Amino acid sequence: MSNLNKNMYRIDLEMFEGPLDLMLFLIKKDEINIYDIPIAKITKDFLQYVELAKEMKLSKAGDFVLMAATLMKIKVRMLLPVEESDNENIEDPRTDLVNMLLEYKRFKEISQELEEKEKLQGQHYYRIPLESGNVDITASESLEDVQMYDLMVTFRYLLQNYEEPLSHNVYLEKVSIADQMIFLKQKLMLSKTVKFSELIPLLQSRLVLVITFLAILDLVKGNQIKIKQSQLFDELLVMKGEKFEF
Amino acid sequence: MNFDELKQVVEALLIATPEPLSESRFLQCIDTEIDVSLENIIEALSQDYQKSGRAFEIIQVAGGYQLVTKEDYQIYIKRMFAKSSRLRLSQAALETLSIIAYRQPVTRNDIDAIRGVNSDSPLRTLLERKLIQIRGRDEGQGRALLYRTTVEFLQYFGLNTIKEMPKLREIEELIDNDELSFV
Amino acid sequence: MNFDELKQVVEALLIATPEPLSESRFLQCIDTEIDVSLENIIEALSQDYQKSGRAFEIIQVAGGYQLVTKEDYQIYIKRMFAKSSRLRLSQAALETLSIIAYRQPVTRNDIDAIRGVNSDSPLRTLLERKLIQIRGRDEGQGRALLYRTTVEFLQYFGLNTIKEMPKLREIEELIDNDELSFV
Repeated sequence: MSNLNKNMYRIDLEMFEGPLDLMLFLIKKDEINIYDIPIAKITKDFLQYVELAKEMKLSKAGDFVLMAATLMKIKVRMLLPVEESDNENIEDPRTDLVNMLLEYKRFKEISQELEEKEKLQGQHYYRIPLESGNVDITASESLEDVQMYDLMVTFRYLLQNYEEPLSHNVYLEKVSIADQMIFLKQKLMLSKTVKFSELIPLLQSRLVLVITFLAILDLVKGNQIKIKQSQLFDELLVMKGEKFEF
Repeated sequence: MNFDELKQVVEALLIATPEPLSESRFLQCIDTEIDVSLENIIEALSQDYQKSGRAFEIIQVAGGYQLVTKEDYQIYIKRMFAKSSRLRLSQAALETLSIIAYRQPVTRNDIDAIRGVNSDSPLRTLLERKLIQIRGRDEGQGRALLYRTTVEFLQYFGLNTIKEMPKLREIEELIDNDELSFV
Repeated sequence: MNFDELKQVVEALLIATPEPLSESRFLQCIDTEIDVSLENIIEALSQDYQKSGRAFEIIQVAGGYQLVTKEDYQIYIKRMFAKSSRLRLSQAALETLSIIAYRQPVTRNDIDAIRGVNSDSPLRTLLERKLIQIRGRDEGQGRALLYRTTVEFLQYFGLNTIKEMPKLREIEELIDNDELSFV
């Protein structure tokens, strides 16, 4: 592509959501009748953007290439002679493309209206109540709404940190400081801060509690975790330290 | 319970609820027969707030009522949330959301086909923000996961029901009067 | 800003934040010099609320002020949370539920092994909420009890059968698409 052309097309390709978006832009720019798209010309224009996309190593480049191929296929089919007798039944090779463009445009319009609504509604702030207000709702519960996505993500996290045992049915009762250090780090991978009080019910015995506490002290010493308390006797908060490693 | 007491109960519920208060949930909470509707009580409360110059108001959203701050104070509240300010949705996320809102339940393939690009990343954003949810599987072959909008979606855009979505224009309308000027 | 305006700003901030509003955070929000203290404004607001019989009040907590419902309405609010259509779970319960959903039927030992901690307490919660059930025993030695999800679980997540759960492969597709494409 010549430098002149490059300047002509120095439009940030990232601003197009995809090939359909770019096509709509080209159609609008040249005031093209969407039912009679000059395929040869638009293919040429489109390809210049695709070249640019490749140069810019855009992640969407593949989708643009695919559309370019479709355009070229249509171009070829438009060149093929149509047999007189079939004339009425033959579909314009551009029909599918036109329908796709119109369908996409409908939703693009809606997304613009949604954006307006988002702006308007964003002026109001919803009342965000305390976790449970001053009402005594079972304290350990009520964190966040749980949806399928949360189940999926949580399970995946757990599996990443877990090695399937080679042989089954071996359960060591022993818990070491090292084990509990891993346990604490796992917790911190899942949420930014962990309340110490929330850990207690998870621990099997007083011995494990003591070992866990030693693990915390060890991690604090190594700067792997930090502990915060807003005031005396307040909740102990555990969070990642500067040298946190997992 | 007299009307004033009912008003106070509704107010307390509005202050305490993170989700819209619907008539049915309200009736479950008071657990007794009353001869006024929630709508009447909300109206009376709204008037109280207006008269006494409160900084908040009640809006009707997602099939219920919710307490929100008036828009006059957004500048101060924004400063309070300065660091964790709400991120607006990207164009890709808005497009994906529009398609889900109209075509739900819908598969990822259908969304990709309409947008002409892969929609994994906007889908993930929308799932994380709980504006959409995964709901069962498609009947067809492939049995793909199905996506739907959530109650949070309605709340986020201030819609009372999904029917309040802007109208999807007919294809003919798109052609007839359009800024695209298809000459 | 005059005193009444300040009162409204404070009220809006109290409505919008679940965290205590401290004097310093308040000053950041208004971003201008004033000659009254937050304490004075809070006092005036509290009196307003008391006079007009509001169902909420302002309390002083660690480091600031918070808007909460009055105790008189606890009973209604409790009912409201009990009837909530949304599922709220602690991290521990969510972890445990995800393991049971994907690995069922599964023993407590297997759950503990994956989570790295004892899961008695979240198991109890999930049983109470009827999201899981105990059905049958493990074939192996020890004949441990087996946990499974319930019909209520399927209903909540909009599944017809447990086979409709998203597969691990589908999760990865959605979450790591960008990273995977490098491989």
